[in-house]
Amino acid sequence: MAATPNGIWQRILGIDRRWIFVLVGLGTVLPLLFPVNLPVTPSPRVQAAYDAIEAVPEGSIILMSIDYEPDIMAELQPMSIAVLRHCFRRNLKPVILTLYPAGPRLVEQALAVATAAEGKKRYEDYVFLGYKSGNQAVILGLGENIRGLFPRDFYGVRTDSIPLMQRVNSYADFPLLINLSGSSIADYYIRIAASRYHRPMILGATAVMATDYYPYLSSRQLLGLIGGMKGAAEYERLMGIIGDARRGMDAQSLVHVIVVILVLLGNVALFATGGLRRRIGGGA
Amino acid sequence: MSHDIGTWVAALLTLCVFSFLYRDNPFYRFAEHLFVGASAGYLLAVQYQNVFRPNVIEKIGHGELLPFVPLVLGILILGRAWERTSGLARWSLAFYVGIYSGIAVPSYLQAQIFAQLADAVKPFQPGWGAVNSGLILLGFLSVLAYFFFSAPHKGLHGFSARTGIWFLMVAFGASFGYTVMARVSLLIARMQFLMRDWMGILPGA
Amino acid sequence: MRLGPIVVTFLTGATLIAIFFIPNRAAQQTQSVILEWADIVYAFALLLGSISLWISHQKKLQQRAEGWPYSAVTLTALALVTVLGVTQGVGGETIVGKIYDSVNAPLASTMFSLLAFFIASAAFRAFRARNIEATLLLLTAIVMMVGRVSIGEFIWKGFPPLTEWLLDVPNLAAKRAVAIGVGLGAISTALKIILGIDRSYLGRS
Amino acid sequence: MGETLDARWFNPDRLNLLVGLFLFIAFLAINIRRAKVSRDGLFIRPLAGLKALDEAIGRATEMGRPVLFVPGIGDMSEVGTLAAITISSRVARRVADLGCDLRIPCYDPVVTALIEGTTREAYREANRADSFRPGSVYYVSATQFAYVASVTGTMLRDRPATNIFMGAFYAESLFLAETGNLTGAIQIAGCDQVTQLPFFVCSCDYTLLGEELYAASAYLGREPVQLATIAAQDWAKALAAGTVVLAIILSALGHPWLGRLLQTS
Repeated sequence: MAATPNGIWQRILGIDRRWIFVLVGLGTVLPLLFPVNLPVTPSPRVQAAYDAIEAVPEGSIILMSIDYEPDIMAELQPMSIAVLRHCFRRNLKPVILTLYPAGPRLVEQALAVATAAEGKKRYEDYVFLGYKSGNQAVILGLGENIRGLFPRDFYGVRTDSIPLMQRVNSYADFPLLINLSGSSIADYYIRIAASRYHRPMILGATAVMATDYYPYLSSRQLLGLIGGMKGAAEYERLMGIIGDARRGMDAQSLVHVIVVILVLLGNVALFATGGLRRRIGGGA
Repeated sequence: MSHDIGTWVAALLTLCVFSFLYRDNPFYRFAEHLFVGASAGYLLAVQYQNVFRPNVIEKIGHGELLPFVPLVLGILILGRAWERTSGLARWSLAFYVGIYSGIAVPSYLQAQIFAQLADAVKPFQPGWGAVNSGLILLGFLSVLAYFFFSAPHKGLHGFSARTGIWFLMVAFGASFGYTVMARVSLLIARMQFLMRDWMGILPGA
Repeated sequence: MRLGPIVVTFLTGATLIAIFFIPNRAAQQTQSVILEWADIVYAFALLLGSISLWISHQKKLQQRAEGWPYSAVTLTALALVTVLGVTQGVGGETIVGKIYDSVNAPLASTMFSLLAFFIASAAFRAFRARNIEATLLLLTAIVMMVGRVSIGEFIWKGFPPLTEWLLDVPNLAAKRAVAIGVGLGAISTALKIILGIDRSYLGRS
Repeated sequence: MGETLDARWFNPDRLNLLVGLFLFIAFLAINIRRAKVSRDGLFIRPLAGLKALDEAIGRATEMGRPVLFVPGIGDMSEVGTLAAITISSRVARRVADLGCDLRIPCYDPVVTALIEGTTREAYREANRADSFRPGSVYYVSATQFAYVASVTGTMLRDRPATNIFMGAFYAESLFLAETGNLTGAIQIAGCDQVTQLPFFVCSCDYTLLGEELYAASAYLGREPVQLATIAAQDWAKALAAGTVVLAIILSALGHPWLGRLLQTS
């Protein structure tokens, strides 16, 4: 069946996957070295998240849970920075916590960037409560007694003695909850804070998780949703800033194009070799 | 080039892992074994610092008796280390399984069933929106039909189950496409680390 | 002999279900205490797991089994991180914190970023338009990949809204049905365990 | 919200959930009764992946290579993990009967302890207690990618002929399935995370979708009572579908009360 013109298509079908790896690698490195800065347009969900923060009265204290570890910080850290800067710009006062033991370092890094950019001070403009173990138990506890759950903040100061903290002690005291999450912790917040306590909530998630949370958007359990590095880039765009997310978007586009071309090439090759009828290839 | 030891270690380990793309090799194997040991140790230390010390040692130190209950349950679980005492662990495991099964029932009922149903029964949108609402309803019913196990996929049921598969496939394709984005983002960040923090050939911080 | 643990599972499970419906403060506090206990039991299970990890690698080392030097790497890392973490803490400024930043964190994020390569090779190999289902999967994935990035907009203004539609309509319909099915499956699995219908987690008898 | 509600012993806003729960328990009871009474048992549609499971274990035995069972990276709070434990015990039983080698690397230490117990028990039931190897069920690390690194290492070096992935999987799904695909193993997956299913579908020979994972854990037992739970779920699904259609019709006619009954807090 493999006549001469088929030879080349056969070879494409049987290509060593390491050549694909080389293509993907180049597709990532080259645009970082030689950026062209393709435009970024905000999606309605990211816009909704942005608008939800815009709608909170100035000076309000909001709750922010930053729950991820370094392995996925690529997607969420630029988002944390952008959202924190937005809160600061609007003079909102975030009370921040994390449910991951490795979280505090990332929160501190994000705070360092955001406070430097917007000129804000600890205890006056934000409180960082630190890490607390017990995921679901903590999320339940936040509805009861926050100062009891976190007797001291991350820097060892008694929360009872922080003026900002004296004004809040449970979900009911916050007009907005922001969760930046790389795991099912987001589900617990939706189940408990958004559903049980009816708190307005915004979720920042990895791009993969994001599709899972669309139903919660239409049921208004979530007000807005920022998904992955792209979502972060859109948020940066809305804020009018350039961060790591927007810097990565060219590489993102190129690799996507490479993958699409590979898929098309695979199908053309399959068609040309008559493989569609013979059912070759594939892991199935 | 960076002058920070931590950055160098991180960069070299990054390269060890990337070498896996070529094939399994001693560098990858080294990184793998290092990772298993370091992460298992880290988790153990974190549990000690954040759970065991504050909730058991300190509380018992303050004269509380209640923490003896989980302490005993915990020690029983260690029974699994020896064949003869292995059965003792069953008590703690039974307790643990009971807790999470108990939490699961109402949580799933509320967030995954009632909340979704409450949303599914929203009235159709006006105008063109009604077409979308109708499609969502059709997709919802047909996918439910696919997961209906008590009848064979024949006749009308078979037809709707097949429609259900189509909807599922579109959802899978969407997830796949969306995931490409996430993974590429992570790769971009790794490259940003190598090229900026380690080699210093990219601008920006 | 198995009856005891089954009763324990039933009681803890039923208690936690009941607590869900009881807003009373005492009930909610009981739940917090029980969850704290579960955390402590988990910490012991982690200790048990780490001991068995230690023993298995020690055995390889002693028997000079294939790849024993790698086992030495795991053992060293495990011992070092555990001891330092327990004695000196795991915060950012500690030695374990530094090890985490330059070993665990880069290894995890690089492993994760390898997925960018795998997803490309999997797409090339498995996305073949063999039948309607596979074609739907493939087309949706392509639209998503192109439509979610800047270049998609560049090619055709309609791409971003099309991806939104795919996510909002067929994807939502399928995911909602799956969520309800999974929710029911989860509830029934958990109930089977609480009610003692499924005892396999204790070893069937 | 907290303070005012503290003294109450029942949350009336959750009455609908309680009714739903009792309704489901009633469905369970009725179907268990039906299953016990009926002579041929209840009809439950066969799952292709499960038939393949037996064959795949058989193939590993013929080739003299191990079977790798990966129970996912969920902890006990995820019900997919409970299903994985049940399935692992059935797989262990089959493996014990055929006498091939089994590896179960675990992510969660509690899950490790549970699976170790059920596997040991499965060997005992098969009267092969002596061929159970204590190290065959082992804890790796409760860190996602340390676990993945180790499991892929096992795939590449021990070359299992059959890889079974059952439980709650996240990003590691593609990593595991692609590596397994590279080693040429037969792969069967079952996962309740919709986002990960496409990767298993692309790289595995058979995939149990969503709740099929739970159904599988009941199905493998082949006990009438277990199958009855699947039937009860189907009743609940039919009820859900009926409610949705009825509520939409009712609200179109100006009676939105049925939809409101589903609101919870």
